Amino acid sequence: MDSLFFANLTSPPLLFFALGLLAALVRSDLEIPEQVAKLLSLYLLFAIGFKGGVALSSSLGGWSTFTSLGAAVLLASLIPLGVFFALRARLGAADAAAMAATYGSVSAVTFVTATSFLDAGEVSWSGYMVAAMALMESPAIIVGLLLYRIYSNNGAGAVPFEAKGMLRESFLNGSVFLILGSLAIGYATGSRGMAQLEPLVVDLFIGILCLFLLDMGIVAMRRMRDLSRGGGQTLALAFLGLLLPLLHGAMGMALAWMLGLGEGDALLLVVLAASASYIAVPAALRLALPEANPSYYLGTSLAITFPFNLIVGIPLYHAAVRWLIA
Amino acid sequence: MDSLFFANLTSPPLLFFALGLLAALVRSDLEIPEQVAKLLSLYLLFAIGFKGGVALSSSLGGWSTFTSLGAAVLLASLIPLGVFFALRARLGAADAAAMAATYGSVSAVTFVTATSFLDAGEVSWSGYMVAAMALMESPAIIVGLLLYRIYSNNGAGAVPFEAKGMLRESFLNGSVFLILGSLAIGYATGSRGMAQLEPLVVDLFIGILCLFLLDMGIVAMRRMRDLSRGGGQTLALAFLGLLLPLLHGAMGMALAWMLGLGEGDALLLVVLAASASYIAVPAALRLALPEANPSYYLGTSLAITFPFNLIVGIPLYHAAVRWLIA
Amino acid sequence: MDSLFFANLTSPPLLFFALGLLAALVRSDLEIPEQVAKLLSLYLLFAIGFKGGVALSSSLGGWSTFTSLGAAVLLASLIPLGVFFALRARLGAADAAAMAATYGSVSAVTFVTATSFLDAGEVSWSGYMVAAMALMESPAIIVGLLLYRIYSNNGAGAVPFEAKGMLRESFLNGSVFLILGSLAIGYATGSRGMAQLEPLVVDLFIGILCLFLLDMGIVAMRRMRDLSRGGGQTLALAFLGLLLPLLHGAMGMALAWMLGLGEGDALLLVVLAASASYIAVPAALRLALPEANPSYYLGTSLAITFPFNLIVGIPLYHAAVRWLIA
Amino acid sequence: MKPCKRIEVVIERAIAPRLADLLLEAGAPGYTLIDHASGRGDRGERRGDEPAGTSTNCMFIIACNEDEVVERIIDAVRPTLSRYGGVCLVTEALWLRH
Amino acid sequence: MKPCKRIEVVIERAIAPRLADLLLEAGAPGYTLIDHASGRGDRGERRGDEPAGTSTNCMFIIACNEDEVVERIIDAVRPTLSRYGGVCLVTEALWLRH
Amino acid sequence: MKPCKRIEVVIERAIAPRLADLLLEAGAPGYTLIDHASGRGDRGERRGDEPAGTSTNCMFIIACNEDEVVERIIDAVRPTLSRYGGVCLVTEALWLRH
Ligand SMILES: Nc1ncnc2c1ncn2[C@@H]1O[C@H](COP(=O)(O)O)[C@@H](O)[C@H]1O
Ligand SMILES: Nc1ncnc2c1ncn2[C@@H]1O[C@H](COP(=O)(O)O)[C@@H](O)[C@H]1O
Ligand SMILES: Nc1ncnc2c1ncn2[C@@H]1O[C@H](COP(=O)(O)O)[C@@H](O)[C@H]1O
Ligand code: NA
Ligand code: NA
Ligand code: NA
Repeated sequence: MDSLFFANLTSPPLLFFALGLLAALVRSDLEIPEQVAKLLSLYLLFAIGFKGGVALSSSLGGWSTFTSLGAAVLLASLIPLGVFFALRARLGAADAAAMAATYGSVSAVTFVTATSFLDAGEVSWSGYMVAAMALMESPAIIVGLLLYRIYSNNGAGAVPFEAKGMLRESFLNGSVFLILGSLAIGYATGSRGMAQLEPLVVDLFIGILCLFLLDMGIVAMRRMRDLSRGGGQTLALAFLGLLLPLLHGAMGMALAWMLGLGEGDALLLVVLAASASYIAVPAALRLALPEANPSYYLGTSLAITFPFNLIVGIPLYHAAVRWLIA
Repeated sequence: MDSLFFANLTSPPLLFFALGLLAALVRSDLEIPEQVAKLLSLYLLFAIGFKGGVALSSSLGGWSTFTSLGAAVLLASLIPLGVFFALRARLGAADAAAMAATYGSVSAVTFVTATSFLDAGEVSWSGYMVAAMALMESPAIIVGLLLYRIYSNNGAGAVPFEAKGMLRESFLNGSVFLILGSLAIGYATGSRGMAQLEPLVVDLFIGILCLFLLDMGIVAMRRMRDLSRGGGQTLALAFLGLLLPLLHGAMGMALAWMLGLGEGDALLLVVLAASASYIAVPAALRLALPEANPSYYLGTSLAITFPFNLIVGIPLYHAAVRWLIA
Repeated sequence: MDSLFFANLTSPPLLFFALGLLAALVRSDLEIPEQVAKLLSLYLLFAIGFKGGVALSSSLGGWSTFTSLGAAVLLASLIPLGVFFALRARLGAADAAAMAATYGSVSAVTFVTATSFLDAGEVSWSGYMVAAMALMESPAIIVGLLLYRIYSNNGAGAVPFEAKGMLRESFLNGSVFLILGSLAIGYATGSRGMAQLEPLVVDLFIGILCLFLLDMGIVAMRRMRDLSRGGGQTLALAFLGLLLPLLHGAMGMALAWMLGLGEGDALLLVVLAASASYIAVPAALRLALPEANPSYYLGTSLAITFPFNLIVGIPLYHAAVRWLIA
Repeated sequence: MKPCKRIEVVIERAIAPRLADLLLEAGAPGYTLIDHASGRGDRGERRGDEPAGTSTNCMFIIACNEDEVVERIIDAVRPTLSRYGGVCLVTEALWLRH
Repeated sequence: MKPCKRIEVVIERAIAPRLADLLLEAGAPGYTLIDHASGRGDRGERRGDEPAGTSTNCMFIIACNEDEVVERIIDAVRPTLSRYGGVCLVTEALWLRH
Repeated sequence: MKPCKRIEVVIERAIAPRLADLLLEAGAPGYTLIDHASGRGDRGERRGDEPAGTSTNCMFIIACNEDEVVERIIDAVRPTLSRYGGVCLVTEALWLRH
């Protein structure tokens, strides 16, 4: 691990995340109101989508774009299969399917933090990776719900198959829709649009990411507390929350190596594989799979995997990518 | 129609408005929380008012300022008379008065979108048009309420004449107050003030307009759905919502031509005439004229006239202004 | 008083504060929603803390830093003693202790307005004054609560001594925690961090301060109205709210003179001494000293002292500092 | 615990300041105001989604243990509801005295 | 004033649009929705603190004076609560007619 | 449907975490918290308009069907209200079991 590891540990976004963790740990009453948190999260999706679209508009079309996007969708469809069959025996079909959907999908904020990590280290990355992220949000939800439908013991009759609802929850989910829409608008307006929006979507980006991560630190630590009161199963969940990102990161790494991706894009693919959704997927699952226990899938993803990826994962994966490529 | 028409259709603000329309059309759960929408709208009023005041401070005083402001107030007082007498027989005094107030007043966001349309086309416009907009917000409310008082059949006793309340609703309405106040402060602090606030009120303006229009797209499409469930009267209202802006735009055009306004100012006067209020006036009418049905005046203004002006109206009026002036 | 007095009166932040006062005076329905106000206030604490930390990282270590911080803490511990013993006979132990805590602590927004006053006049000031402010937030709370515990007539048994709670309310209070945390992060990341956050924490600062002061103007005027309905005691409270800042300002001035502080730092120390908390301390007191009447300590601090310091105090103290130093 | 009436009024948010004044005039001992609600009633759906708050409701809750004051409150609320729409429910409750 | 039932349902906010549809189908004369609440119940604490709203509750209040419609509402609410969790309380109230 | 008490407490928002702890200690089966309210009572108007939330109220709703637990909740709420102000109402209700 090189100096970027320490640079990451002292980057403002990460330090504000740590400040949030600390605030909830010492039970400070520091609090970001829900609608403010929503505004910050809408901003991040809007900005990363738009920037990705603009980047795409100036670099689209090569074979590498195509293969990367394909690899991303493949990963997002395979990971849930593995997770489901590994966990079904212990957790039951509903919870296994929910974990599959959660870990097959991605965390936009982890991705965004990785891009700012790369920017800080002046490593270049491609705009189409944002499209890859957007494309990876939904497939795992569908795979997870289909697996549940097939393997739940209640028989087909008992589990109502709401295909329309399922597609709605997957693709029309607010976060997915905003990212895809902003991506399309960024693509359509290109550098002309960027000239108009740059002060908002580029200049303020890291600052607003800091404020958002401050909030997410508070929320993540509260979930850790809740989990830690959960008794026996907690340790197993925590272990899963550390194991799965490492496993999936390794899968992403292998794929990146096979595709010959550059340092930046490879890291981003690894981060996408390793990260788990705690915004779009849980929101969809509460509607489509209420049988699953949110403290399993949301708790693990938000309280364990998310902080792990931010603090340890990103620099670790980066070191591994460098070692593999060199 | 020249290339600006297509430039408008692919400008980020308009595309985000369309994204909002689409989100509500396909029933995505994308949502801007109310307080966030309020923040964005406060920002736009604050920024446009302040910028207008600064512009005014460096160019005030000419005859053209005076005549333009006079023309604006005249338009805002005459339009409601026409609307009222045209609609009274069909809608009754209360609803006709409400439509009169709504269409006599203006939409600050339509105005703001027109200024960014001009800026994109590098057409200059005068700061005092912001003052014109601010001055056009209130007169129609007063005219509408007076007309209702005179022509309602209940007799004078039945309709309590709350003059104090009426003036409060018209001039102390939050949006009107903020625009006038920011205008005054921009005027008082001039370029010195602008140097301090530029990063907020100028650099971020288009970006925040995009976010606000995304929200307004969602809201407008929901109102269209509600309207479309309304049965027979809907078609008539939709027709009105398209006809009135064209009529009033033509009146604005005639006046602009008589005053010899330049291309930019002429377009803005037309847009002010053609636009209808969906923030300040409905808020005032709910208090002062509860007898009127908001789904008529607010529905038509927000779901029909506002999108029409944004998407078709502005470039159309611009083409007409060019043709008239050339 | 020199031209800076008039420059202050026409600075955008002050004018927006006045606009807020006016809005509430004429009962406009202009309103900043609570969560938006919270966002603005979080932003100000985040930005001033971070900027202070960065400044500290490049100038720390001298004797003057040490003595200034010491002087700040001394002031924040002595002032509450004076206030308590002066008011105990008239107001009783609880209210006197609450006033002591309120006036011994500081108003971050008054401080921030003073820094922008200095910046506008191109007077330099030191980053460690932000640390001084952060350090002055809490001691007065502790002193006030201890005094109450000692001098309340109920006997020790009746007043539960929640030492843990007291420390929590003092140091883990959301605002104090955010300022101290941002200060530490600014200090840790220094100019590298500043390069990333500058567009948010520096460029937008004055603009967002304007919006926040607009809201505080509304809130302050509402409290003045409430106070003015309060009957006989009001005049005495208003008088206190004007007297205390002058007295404490003079104490700060004496200390600044003894320490030989420069013009900028001297003014800031005076402002810190003269200002009273209306965010952190009242929030802490509601929990720790519910026996005290908030309309005394919060009303006086928010409705009298805060506007007085902003409008008259800052330029007055500045004139006095200049006179003393010259 | 004292028996009392719990009066609950849902009304447009813009009317809230007026209703608060009416309640005070009627002698209500206090009220609680929840200032953001949406809903549906005779006048269609009110989504509470506009920045101007034009389609936002709010809810007043008033505990009152004097029958005469309850009457006065009802008399003040009734014409307001007729003019602006809204709903008023009255429930029997016990008021914890402390 | 007409006697009626006051039905109050606390449920996850994500379910609100579905419940609103169910209420309309059941013939509810209207409802009021308070769309931000937190809480605690059988499924642990719901803090209402996530930007996605995954742990946020909401509260419906329905006044209904037709017993048959009340039955239908209850029948619509029951399976929703079984599937998604939540709480439903029914109180006797008087509805002010205006 | 099971008879129960519906307990409703309006209190300053800053006190909410403490009251939540007290409710759990008293054995409440759950609660719902609406965390932004304004109001007026013995201690004057609380406008809920300050960024620090110093003048903001909140409202707890607790459904409880065990009389003994109801007693304990009341006993926990009473001194809190005496110290910090606020209001507590108790209503008879039916709890829909699902
Ligand atoms: N039956 C009802 N139960 C609960 N709330 C209602 C009911 N009817 C109307 N409301 C509320 O009162 C508001 C105004 O009602 P209305 O004047 O009937 O349109 C609606 O938007 C709802 O929030
Ligand atoms: N006894 C109760 N009293 C009031 N609200 C409750 C109660 N139990 C549950 N709730 C509310 O209903 C939500 C879902 O409850 P549950 O499905 O039991 O976890 C909780 O988050 C609370 O907001
Ligand atoms: N009679 C009442 N009805 C409803 N809410 C009340 C009543 N009295 C007080 N409240 C609420 O309780 C809060 C504190 O009351 P108090 O401690 O009496 O000032 C007030 O701000 C109101 O929100
Ligand atoms: Na993943
Ligand atoms: Na118009
Ligand atoms: Na002080």
